[in-house]
Amino acid sequence: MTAYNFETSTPNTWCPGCGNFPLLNAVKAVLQEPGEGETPTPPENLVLVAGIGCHGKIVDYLNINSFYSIHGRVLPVATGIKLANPDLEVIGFAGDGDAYGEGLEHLIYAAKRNIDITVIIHNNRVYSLTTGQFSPTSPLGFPGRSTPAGSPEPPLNPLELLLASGATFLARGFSSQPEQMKQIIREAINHRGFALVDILQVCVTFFNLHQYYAERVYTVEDHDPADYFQALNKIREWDYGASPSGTSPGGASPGKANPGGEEKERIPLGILYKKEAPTFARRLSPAGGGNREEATRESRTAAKERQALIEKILAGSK
Amino acid sequence: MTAYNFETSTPNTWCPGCGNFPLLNAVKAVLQEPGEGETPTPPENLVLVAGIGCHGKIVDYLNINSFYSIHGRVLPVATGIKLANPDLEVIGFAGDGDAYGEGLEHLIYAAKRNIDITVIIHNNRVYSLTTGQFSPTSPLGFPGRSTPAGSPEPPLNPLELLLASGATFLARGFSSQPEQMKQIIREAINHRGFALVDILQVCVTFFNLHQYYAERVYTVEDHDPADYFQALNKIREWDYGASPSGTSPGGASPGKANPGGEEKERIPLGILYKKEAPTFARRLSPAGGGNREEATRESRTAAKERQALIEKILAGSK
Amino acid sequence: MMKETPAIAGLDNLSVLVGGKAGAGIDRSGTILGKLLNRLGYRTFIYRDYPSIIRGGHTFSIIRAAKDRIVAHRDEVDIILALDRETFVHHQHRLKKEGICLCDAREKTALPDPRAFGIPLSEILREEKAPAVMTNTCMIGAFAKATGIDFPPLEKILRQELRKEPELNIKVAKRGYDAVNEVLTIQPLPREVLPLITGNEAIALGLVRGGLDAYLSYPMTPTTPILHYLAGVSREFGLDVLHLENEISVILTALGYAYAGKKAAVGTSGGGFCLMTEGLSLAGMAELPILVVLGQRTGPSTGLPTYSAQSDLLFALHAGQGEFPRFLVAPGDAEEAYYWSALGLRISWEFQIPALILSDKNLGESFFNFDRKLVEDPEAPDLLPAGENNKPGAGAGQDLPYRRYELTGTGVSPLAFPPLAGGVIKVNSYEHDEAGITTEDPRQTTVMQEKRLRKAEYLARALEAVKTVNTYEGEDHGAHAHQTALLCWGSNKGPCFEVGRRLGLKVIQPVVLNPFPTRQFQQALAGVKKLITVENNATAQLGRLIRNYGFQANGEILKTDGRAFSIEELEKKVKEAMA
Amino acid sequence: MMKETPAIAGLDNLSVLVGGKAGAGIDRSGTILGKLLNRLGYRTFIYRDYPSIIRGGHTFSIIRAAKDRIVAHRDEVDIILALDRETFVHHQHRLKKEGICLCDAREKTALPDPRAFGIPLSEILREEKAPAVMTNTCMIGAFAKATGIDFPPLEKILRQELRKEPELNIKVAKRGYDAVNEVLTIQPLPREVLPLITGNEAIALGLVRGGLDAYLSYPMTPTTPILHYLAGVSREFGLDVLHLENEISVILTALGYAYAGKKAAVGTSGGGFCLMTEGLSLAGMAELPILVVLGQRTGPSTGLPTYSAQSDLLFALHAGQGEFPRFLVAPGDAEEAYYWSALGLRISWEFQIPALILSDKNLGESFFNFDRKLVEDPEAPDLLPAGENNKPGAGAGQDLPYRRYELTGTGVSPLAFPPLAGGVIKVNSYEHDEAGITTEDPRQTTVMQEKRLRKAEYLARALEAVKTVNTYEGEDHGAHAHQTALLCWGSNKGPCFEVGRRLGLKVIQPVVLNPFPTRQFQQALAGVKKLITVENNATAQLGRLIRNYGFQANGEILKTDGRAFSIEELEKKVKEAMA
Ligand SMILES: Cc1ncc(C[n+]2csc(CCOP(=O)(O)OP(=O)(O)O)c2C)c(N)n1
Ligand SMILES: Cc1ncc(C[n+]2csc(CCOP(=O)(O)OP(=O)(O)O)c2C)c(N)n1
Ligand code: SF4
Ligand code: SF4
Ligand SMILES: [Mg+2]
Ligand SMILES: [Mg+2]
Repeated sequence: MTAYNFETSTPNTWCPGCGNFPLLNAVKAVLQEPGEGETPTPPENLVLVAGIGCHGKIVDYLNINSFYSIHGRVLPVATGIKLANPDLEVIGFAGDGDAYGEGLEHLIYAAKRNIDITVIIHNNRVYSLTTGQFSPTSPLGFPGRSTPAGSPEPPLNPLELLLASGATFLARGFSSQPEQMKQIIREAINHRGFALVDILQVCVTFFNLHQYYAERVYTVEDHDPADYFQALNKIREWDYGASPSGTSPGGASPGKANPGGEEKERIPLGILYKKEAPTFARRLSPAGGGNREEATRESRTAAKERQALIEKILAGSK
Repeated sequence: MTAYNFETSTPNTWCPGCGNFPLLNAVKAVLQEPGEGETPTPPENLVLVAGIGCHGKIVDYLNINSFYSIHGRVLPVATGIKLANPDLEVIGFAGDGDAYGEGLEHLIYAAKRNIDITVIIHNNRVYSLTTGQFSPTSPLGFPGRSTPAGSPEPPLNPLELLLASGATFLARGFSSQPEQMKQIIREAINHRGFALVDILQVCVTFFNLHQYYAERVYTVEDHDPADYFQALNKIREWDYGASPSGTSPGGASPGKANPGGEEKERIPLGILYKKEAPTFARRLSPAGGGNREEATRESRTAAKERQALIEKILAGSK
Repeated sequence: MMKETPAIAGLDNLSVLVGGKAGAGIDRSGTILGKLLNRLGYRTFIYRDYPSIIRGGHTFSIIRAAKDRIVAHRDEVDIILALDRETFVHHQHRLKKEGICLCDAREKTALPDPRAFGIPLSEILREEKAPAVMTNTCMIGAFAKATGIDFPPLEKILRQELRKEPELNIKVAKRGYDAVNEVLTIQPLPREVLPLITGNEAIALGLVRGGLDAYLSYPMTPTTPILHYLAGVSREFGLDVLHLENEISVILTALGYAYAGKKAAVGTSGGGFCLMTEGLSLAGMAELPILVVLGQRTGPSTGLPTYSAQSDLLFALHAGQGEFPRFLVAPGDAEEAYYWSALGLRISWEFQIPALILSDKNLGESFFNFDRKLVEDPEAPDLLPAGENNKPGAGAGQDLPYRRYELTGTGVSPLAFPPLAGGVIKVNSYEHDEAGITTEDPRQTTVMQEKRLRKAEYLARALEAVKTVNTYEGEDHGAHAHQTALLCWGSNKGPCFEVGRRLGLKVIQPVVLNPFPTRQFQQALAGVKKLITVENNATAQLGRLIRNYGFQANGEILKTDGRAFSIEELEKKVKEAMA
Repeated sequence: MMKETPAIAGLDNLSVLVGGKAGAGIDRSGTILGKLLNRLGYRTFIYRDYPSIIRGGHTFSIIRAAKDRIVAHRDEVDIILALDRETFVHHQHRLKKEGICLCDAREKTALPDPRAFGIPLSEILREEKAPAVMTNTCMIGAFAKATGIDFPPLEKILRQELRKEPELNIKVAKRGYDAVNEVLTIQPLPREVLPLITGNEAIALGLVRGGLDAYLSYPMTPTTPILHYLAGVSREFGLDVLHLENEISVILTALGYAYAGKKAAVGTSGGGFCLMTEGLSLAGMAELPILVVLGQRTGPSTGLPTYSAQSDLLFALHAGQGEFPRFLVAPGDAEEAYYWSALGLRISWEFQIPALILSDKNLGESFFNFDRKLVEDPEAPDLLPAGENNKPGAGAGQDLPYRRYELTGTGVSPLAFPPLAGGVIKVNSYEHDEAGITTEDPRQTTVMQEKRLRKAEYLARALEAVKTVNTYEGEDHGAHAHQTALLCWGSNKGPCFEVGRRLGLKVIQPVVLNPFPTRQFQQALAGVKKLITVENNATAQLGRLIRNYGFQANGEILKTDGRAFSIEELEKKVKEAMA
């Protein structure tokens, strides 16, 4: 058997040095090489969903089923695909503007429902494709093109928000650490339930935080991701630059925002939270207390039976 | 001086016994009688904003400036009014479907930005005006008209979500405890920053939880609302019925959901979290690091100056 | 108790109004009364009028029964069942001179009208320790006796319709029954009894008939009942029925279903539809099938949430940025709602375009008789030319690498779903090449735009074989009566057809509104000199639409108060317009 | 280095194309080149073509300079400045026989065309240790010398435009300048130099001129530059400029501003506009002023995000459920963009209705000369009939209790803002009474609907006094040339006016599209036998719109590839259409 070819011939138009490249490679590697003792998902059972932004181009570069969606709506599309066919492995790629801004409500609901999908956020903390505005995770004071005097709002901590929303898998990676990205993404895909991976993806053009991250990230150890409070503490350890007087990159005046001498804050990477819980599909099923019969679903096309049932209903409506 | 008349002659069409009545009365009382040592806000400086649902009718019953908005959009409207004129006291009334469902993203952003408004959620945990579907805070398994086999998703804990979003004032009241509602609402209005009050408002027609709440609620004491972790613990003490095996009202079979003999869960009421932080308007101002000159704002109408400035810009664009 | 039998007008046309406070069970009473008359063999129609209020506020239903098929209500009523005083005060003017009004004995003194008859409703309830909501049941019992209907058939209906405390209900009904005298006799008609369903139920069943896999919605009047109905039958039909966080999620999730090969429909009204328009444009670009039920209500904005309108036609036609084909149909009664929902779903899937069912509150929430014999087979018409490689699923098992947007003669590409062994299925909201990869190339853009619009041409051709414009030519009531035609769409079909019959006018009802059935419309206009458009909007939207195709209405009858045209009202206005 | 001077066509019409990879500073170069020619007294226009890609991908600008006013680009160019090889390969066909192409000396061997001249750009950069992006500056220096422009004026522009490392830039430019010989001489024209601004800047300044208090947006091409621009000048003008979480929030927050008495505008494109439609309908019902800049781009859906279209006209006209008046205007150049943005804001506020500025990528992102003398005073026209109690603010200080929706002759109610001592201001998305309290009454509903629609009538009357339809009748090039007219709207004004002039055709450009200026349009049509509509869409949307008013186009020139019409292309198509 020849190996499946995951490449397309589409020319890649990301900027040289963009953190999306290692992210793409990590995804490709995970899909190509199953983890130890795992049987690989057949490539035709994979479906990728993307939003609109630099991140979204990833689906053009992968020879895999894909739904290149609209800005902010990766989550409902991915939810629909997964519910329609539970055999498909659905992976969403979204931007920080996309998932934490434009369509934030869907993200919270996907977590609340524990939809069995994986979402990878290309969190470059800026709107890149629209040429550099502040985003939901830009540090307070970030001087984007829509906020030349500095962004007037502190960032969201998306992991904290999603923890509060009921997400069952939360992890953080860094685009300059490919091995760890692979490991996290692999575990996220294997997780049964809603998995979100926040990748600190460096945008070299509009917000180059490579050095900043490199000096601060560390991988969590001796961490029990099943423990809510441990998870919460790890998640809150870094606030994405919410405090202007803190050590986050204030963009406008990084010197001021990160005064020399003060200790640098630390940014934990790895799987920060993980918990087992019934998925939405399971709760819909009789086993989960619902009335969604998988068997009936299979035989949905039995038009004749339907017709008979319709006639019965009509006969009863007299 | 004759007292301002807060009543309208509009006939009230809430169901007899609806928890919206005491809520309306509490709001009226707070607006009428300022707290000790406070000067009352002149009635013409009050603005109410409502969503669409049973809750929204409250604005028809109050002889106060109001913006009866559309479903799910109380927050952006209230934000716009407050930013346009900081002298106005803006109070939003929203439903659980409205604010935690349809337009959830705005709520999170109002908290993130710390917009200086008060939002009161008539959280009856059901869609009432549309005749009884499950809502974002209905307990898991709730048999609404759209989920006759029981809702397949656990509820959000809105206070937990808002704490994670950066809200600076979070409180919970109960529509059958008018005095406490008054006190909470008064403090919420006085709070400088974003204040959310989640009122457990009994809907006698579609989800009558009066008795259920009456047996479980208590007022927090010895609680330091400025302490994040204390607040979080109080907020997580009750999960709005997320755990099917817990003691929340499962609606479908409350007996099963609340098995006899087991200890009843407790529902804390009162001000659960409170913190001082710069408001969005302050951050926009020079004092907050922004460039929004209040002085210039006052003289906005100086059309001549503007005209001259435009000519200068044009002259510079050659 | 009751004095001697008043003369009631011909039983080929009986109207009963039942009214009371919102939340008092008026709606349910209407259904029970409707079924009662329906089972006697009368053709039945129920018009429902209720405010956006859960309790209190005035609500009423008008149940009309006749020998012939009817699909509209009359202003004038024969009987009023007044569950509160307001009902009589409000509707007194409707009551025929020789009509009767049944009310609670307590109220009788306040209603000094000889047509009002007091029944000891509250007394009976008190004696039976029955809750106030059972006043209805008691009243219905009285009605049955007064109109000479036997008790057993009523009992049967009550058992079916009232699940809570059936015994007490029946007892109370019987006491009402026994408390009055027969004042007229409604003779059973020995003929087939037809189902009595709402337009919303017809849409729901039509969708199921068309092969629906999933219905997704966020509640919004007037389509919420479709959500409730399908949620109730989801198990039997193996449907996914989901109530999601908002309408944006609803349409995007539905497009996810479509991508995975499952037929999804969504239902909403104006405000929710606004939020779906971005998804609609995505469906157009990505060529994903989707069916949208758009139930119109009085706008703009929140408007009158529980009242009707026909003011979203042009919005529905142009909603979403850019240009892409869409199918738009406005059924006029239950049979059309059923047929076109089923066929609409097929069209959406065979052409991979959005299909919109334009409903309104009057269509969705009124009860109609459903006559199976009037319904064609929605699977019968061939839509795509034979031999074209464009049937759903045709992509599977091909030799070539699968290309989601393969260029074909009809513009319709083979449709396949994941998992497709050996094939990759890419859909894209950006302009794209045949494989679904993003492009910004000017030539490619033009070609793809043409491909998508070509589907509209083939759809228009396919619809030539289907009846897309209904016409009615009744008996000619005068030399040139047929030279005048009423133009109508959607739920105005009923009143227009009846008024047309009464006045001997031609009636033209285009059911399909896009692609516009120009040829069939032209044919329908043969011999017409004066065309009067009848619409529930302020700007004659259909009148404006037909101008695009070279036609012109020369009269307008418009109504914007949210209420349906009654026969009398429309007749009067038509006469004025003809004068 | 350079061989002898090639003959370049008449300097009354010079076109320069500068191209390279996205992210290489092409856009900036275009601006500098444009300003350079502009300051010499030439009338200048810059067409910009770039992909939705941050780095890489081919980008180019065409700078056109002429003695007379021009508002369109030509295909044929005199000079190509090729920052990469692809630029020459792509655009070779455009280059005049006697034109020249400047490129890096390294590339020259790969471009075996006698018109290509190598300049040691990379060598200079290496020597000066300048970053790659300064290749542009070096090239511009070479261009200036080659065209006989003095260095000091270039230096001045470079200092203004290049804030980062100005000295190095100037050094590099000078080295480029010194590396070539003069091949032609662009003589300065001794006359007034006009500002050179983009359509987006014109819109932004027009809004400010109209009294804007706040601009709210979520970034979306092609209106993002308005957000950036106004954010940059917010302090000087005392504006609130907010980038919010999504477009729903944008329009609803703006309506909050309007309620509080602050003039707000929002900007977006198709997908974002979809999300605003529900808010638009709210504005219609609640009678809140709002101005929406809708920048069209190639759809449907995400489409070609950085290319143009005119395919949202009918969507903009009908967007939002229900019926309510709206003002819709499509400016065709910078002066119109400025004037109508200012007047549009006034109209929105005086009539308390939504106003839409229908822009497109070509209008918004091209650079135009801005001639103050062509702009009327946007405060001049009287809009509302004198003596009516309906001016903004008229509500304050009245005797009566204030009623937000007071019925008036024009339908326009007195507008007041909180705090209003002694008055209560209630706006409502439900149907409401004069005080703003919810109603479901049928009569009230009809009256209020009429009130709102009455405003459209008065607006139409007010606009009679303003020039809403532009016509151009050039010199007559033949006996019946003026019997043919080109119909156009928005950014097609430029190419149509120029082609009309060349061919002696009449050109008709309705600027206001709703309320449609029927009388002025009728006048414009006087003597026209053949009307050819020129549009950047597939279905001739303006052609369809005019049918509603009884007019008919009998020819269509449509283009859907996202690119602007060039003069040559349009001329060819017009000739075909006339044949
Ligand atoms: C409804 C809508 N609004 C706005 C846009 C324009 N838009 C395209 S990408 C983008 C932001 C991209 O930021 P992000 O999601 O962080 O992605 P990145 O480019 O940083 O990967 C925006 C605003 C759009 N396509 N659709
Ligand atoms: C966009 C939109 N979708 C749906 C509706 C219909 N609708 C009106 S009220 C409501 C839900 C009300 O629930 P909630 O917000 O909890 O308010 P309650 O009636 O319980 O006070 C819905 C879905 C609407 N008006 N607008
Ligand atoms: S702009 Fe930023 S995110 Fe986009 S491709 Fe370039 S480096 Fe990557
Ligand atoms: S339905 Fe419920 S929330 Fe609405 S008025 Fe009645 S009791 Fe109150
Ligand atoms: Mg980003
Ligand atoms: Mg509720």
